[in-house]
Amino acid sequence: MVPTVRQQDDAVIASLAGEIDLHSSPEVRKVLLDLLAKHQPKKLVLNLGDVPYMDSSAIAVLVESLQKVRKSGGKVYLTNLQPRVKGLLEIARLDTIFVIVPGEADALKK
Amino acid sequence: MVPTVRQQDDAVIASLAGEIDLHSSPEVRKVLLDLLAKHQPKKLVLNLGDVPYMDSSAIAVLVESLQKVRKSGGKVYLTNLQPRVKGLLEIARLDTIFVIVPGEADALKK
Amino acid sequence: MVKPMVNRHIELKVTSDAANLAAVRKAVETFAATTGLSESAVNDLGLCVNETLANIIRHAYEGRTDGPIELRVEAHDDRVLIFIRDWGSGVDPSSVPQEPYDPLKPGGVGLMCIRQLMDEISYTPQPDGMLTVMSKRRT
Amino acid sequence: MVKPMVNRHIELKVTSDAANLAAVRKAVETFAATTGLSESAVNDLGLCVNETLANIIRHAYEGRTDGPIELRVEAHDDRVLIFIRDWGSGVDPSSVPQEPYDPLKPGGVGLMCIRQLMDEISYTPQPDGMLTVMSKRRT
Ligand SMILES: Nc1ncnc2c1ncn2[C@@H]1O[C@H](COP(=O)(O)OP(=O)(O)O)[C@@H](O)[C@H]1O
Ligand SMILES: Nc1ncnc2c1ncn2[C@@H]1O[C@H](COP(=O)(O)OP(=O)(O)O)[C@@H](O)[C@H]1O
Repeated sequence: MVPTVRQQDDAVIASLAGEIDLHSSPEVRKVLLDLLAKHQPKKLVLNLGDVPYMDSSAIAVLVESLQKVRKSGGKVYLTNLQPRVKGLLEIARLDTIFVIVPGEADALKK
Repeated sequence: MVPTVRQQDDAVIASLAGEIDLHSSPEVRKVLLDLLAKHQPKKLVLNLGDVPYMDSSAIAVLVESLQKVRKSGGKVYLTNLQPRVKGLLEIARLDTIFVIVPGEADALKK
Repeated sequence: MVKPMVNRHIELKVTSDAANLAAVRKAVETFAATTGLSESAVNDLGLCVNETLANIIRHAYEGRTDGPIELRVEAHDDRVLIFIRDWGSGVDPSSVPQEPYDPLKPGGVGLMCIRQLMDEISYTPQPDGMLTVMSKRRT
Repeated sequence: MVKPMVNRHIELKVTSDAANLAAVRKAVETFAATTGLSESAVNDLGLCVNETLANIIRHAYEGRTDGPIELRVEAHDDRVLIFIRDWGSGVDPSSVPQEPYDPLKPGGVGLMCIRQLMDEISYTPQPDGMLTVMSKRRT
């Protein structure tokens, strides 16, 4: 679960990979919070194309990251969502709170 | 496990999909034997690109198909093998008995 | 490949270690799929088993990783039934007062999934823990 | 994500129905992966569990679909151990005379996989069935 990370202008783009549940979410949390502390990006783009599944503990990590990014006036974009992840974000009523776009390019040009 | 089947010249090309174990292999067997009875092809090309896993019962089905094709003087080509399937064919010492090629095109031009 | 199978069932025993969540979820999902449950219903079931087990681990066992958890999954004509037994605090989640759900505050997603996605959910306190029963209907 | 975990274990109870093979295999594979076993070793283990169960279903239970099968998977420092108990014919597969392997004749692949891919395999006849134990080492 080491994400691929790159920077472009004021955006940090991180690609997560693998199923994220209560077992793996603490590591994802650490990685994302470290990333945010280091870069304080105006845009956090999370490419979830290789995340076929997540549970509510992963949702909590996403929300915590969102709060941090918002504090520094930024936005969080979720891209390349697989159906199960999209479904869970809808249940959690987060589909309108995160900016959900098809691909990374859509997030970067916003 | 309904395979996609097409014909080209004297070849029948069937794409199987899904994991094949003792539960699903009887259906695969029926499908392949029906196909062979109907077409009696000189070339049977099995595209296993969407078969991530098989067990020894699937191997038995492949061997039975091979015997039928050989009886009418034909050959069986296996294409697009995933690593686990390739490994099992090697253990079963069938990797030199089937003609294993990268893609369908390689089988057709032989 | 799918026979209409009444009474097929599997049982699992695990400890309350989050590392076991994925193995249990996949066993349940794969079993449920072979009973003819639709893919989306299978996914719902898998998520809700994950959430129930995660709550047992974090709340009923308060993070202990060695608490026993037993599951039984039964295929019936009209639904798939799941029994989950734990020997934790025995607190009934449906009796814990919940804040109104706020997507921007942590917590609440697990039980909400279960309520929205399962057709039945019941918590039956036991002298030494809890029996949780959930079901997903076949359409 | 992988903690070195001695003594983590899971248990499964299923019936001798081939429809259960995939669920058991995935539970074993996913569990073994979370104990740090390499991907290729995990795959080997999954295949050999499949083959052992298939033999129990076809030979020990002669195709009966309602025979009980119990599995226990244990993570140890140096290996993953699997215990498989059945209440079938109790015939020891290693004592059944085997034809020399011929790839063009049906049969023989299952036991060959187990012998080649597992580090240990033992069959211990029980008064009412068989205990099969297999292990895969961590390197
Ligand atoms: N098995 C349980 N035992 C005790 N309390 C529980 C259990 N499951 C849920 N709860 C209570 O219900 C609350 C909401 O659970 P949930 O929706 O899963 O969100 P979260 O667990 O993230 O808070 C928990 O915070 C907890 O107080
Ligand atoms: N659990 C078992 N009980 C009784 N006999 C068995 C068992 N497992 C294997 N055998 C015997 O060993 C033979 C070889 O097994 P295997 O290599 O799996 O190939 P196959 O089962 O396809 O013949 C079987 O045909 C059977 O006679």
